[in-house]
Amino acid sequence: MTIRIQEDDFDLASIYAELRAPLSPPAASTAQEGTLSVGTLSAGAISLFIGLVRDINDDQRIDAMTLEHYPGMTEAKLTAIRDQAMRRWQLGKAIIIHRVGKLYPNDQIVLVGATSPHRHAACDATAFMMDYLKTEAPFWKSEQTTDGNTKWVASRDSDMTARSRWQKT
Amino acid sequence: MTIRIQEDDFDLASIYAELRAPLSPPAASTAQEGTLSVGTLSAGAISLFIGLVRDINDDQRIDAMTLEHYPGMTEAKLTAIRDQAMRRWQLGKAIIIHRVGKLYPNDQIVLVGATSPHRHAACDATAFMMDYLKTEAPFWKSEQTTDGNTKWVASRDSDMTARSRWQKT
Amino acid sequence: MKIRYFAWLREHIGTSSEDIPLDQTCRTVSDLVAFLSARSVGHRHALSDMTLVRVAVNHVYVDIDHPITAGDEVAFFPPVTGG
Amino acid sequence: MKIRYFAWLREHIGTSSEDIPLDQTCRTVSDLVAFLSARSVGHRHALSDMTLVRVAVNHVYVDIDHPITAGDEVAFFPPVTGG
Repeated sequence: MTIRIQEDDFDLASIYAELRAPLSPPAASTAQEGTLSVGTLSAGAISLFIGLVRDINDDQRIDAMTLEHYPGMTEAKLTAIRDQAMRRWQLGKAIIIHRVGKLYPNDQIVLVGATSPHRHAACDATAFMMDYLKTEAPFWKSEQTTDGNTKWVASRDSDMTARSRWQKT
Repeated sequence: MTIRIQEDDFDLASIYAELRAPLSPPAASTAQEGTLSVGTLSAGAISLFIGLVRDINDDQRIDAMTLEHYPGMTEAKLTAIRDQAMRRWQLGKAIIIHRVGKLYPNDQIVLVGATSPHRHAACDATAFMMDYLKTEAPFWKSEQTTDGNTKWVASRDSDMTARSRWQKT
Repeated sequence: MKIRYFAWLREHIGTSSEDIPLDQTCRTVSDLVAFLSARSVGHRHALSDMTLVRVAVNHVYVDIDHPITAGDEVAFFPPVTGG
Repeated sequence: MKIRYFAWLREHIGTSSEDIPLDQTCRTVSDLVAFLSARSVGHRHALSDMTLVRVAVNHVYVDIDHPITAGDEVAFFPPVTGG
């Protein structure tokens, strides 16, 4: 259950319990061969990022938002982003959960999490997955403002800039 | 309750509920004056880092570890680190919890969390607080290995290097 | 060929998906955009400025000169805004 | 003056804290280290290589040439290893 796209809310405590649970020995030995750390089953470091619906965007109060996505491509993209992170850092587990449908201020939208023996790997992988999700995963937000209008959220150049920092030179 | 040093375990779900709860209006208006975002009460972005006791360190299996600290200075240092993060990034809330006493593999040792309207601020502030905690907060670990020995954990140069990346030039 | 539209492109065109027989002259995404733009005012409006539109063929992002074949699923949508 | 020791310094010296009258010759941390090193073999051993030791005066990290006064709390400990 490493990629989830769902209308339902998610529960941080149960996701954290999944991430924190020690790797089973076969998974651990696949993770790092040839060192004694083959047996490292405890994560050491867990990084989590949660995105919530903000009550204000571009100086307008938001009543609700609707998240549309491209079924099929969304799963493929999120899986590819997670796989990239798993290859780039030494991770135990990595998870991406994204909600779709109608959401309200302070609702949870997205959760990204990673575990690793090393804290910087866990934190960097989490930021990496968020930056790629923001620029590549086919989700679109429309916002309903308190004055009764509905508008599609514009993409931000800052998200493209954020993604570019991960490109290796 | 933004800095806690405790022997007891902590509960991620209740800490997350605290971080996720919208700021009360006075706190929000103090946070950012002069813009409509004065009213932004919902966090938008929440970053969390949790450190667990690893079952292996320096290629040795760990049975247990004991965390000693310097009461008084620890609180002062953690408060200063959190204050630095609050000044440097636009954060809603920030929290540091660190356990002391005897801990076992997969036990929670430390939690650092930050909320912000912007995801990079939340993630960077979390990494910043961890890097400074690792190099400045007066905690010391002694590890009990499975062969019955107890030894003080050595500090790592990599932690000093990690901290130096936050120094502004 | 299956064509899919999302977000404001879907709203302008008035449908989220359409099955069309691939015209022989349509060899690239660019050809397909010209072909689809002739179908209705909504299509023409939605596809008038392709710098605002992203294209995926079979769930993979492609450029405007990417080749297409009859069995492809081609999707048009604005830059993504999830997360 | 209150002196505090942590981690392996505490173990070598055999106490976590001691109250000592400040010797008039002790004007800096460096003077204090010399003074304390004369108290026991454990003290001398613990304080023999100050590159391995961090010093805090009144909860603030200081260098070896930092001035000290009678009311100070001076702590000696290894580089920290929390988190």
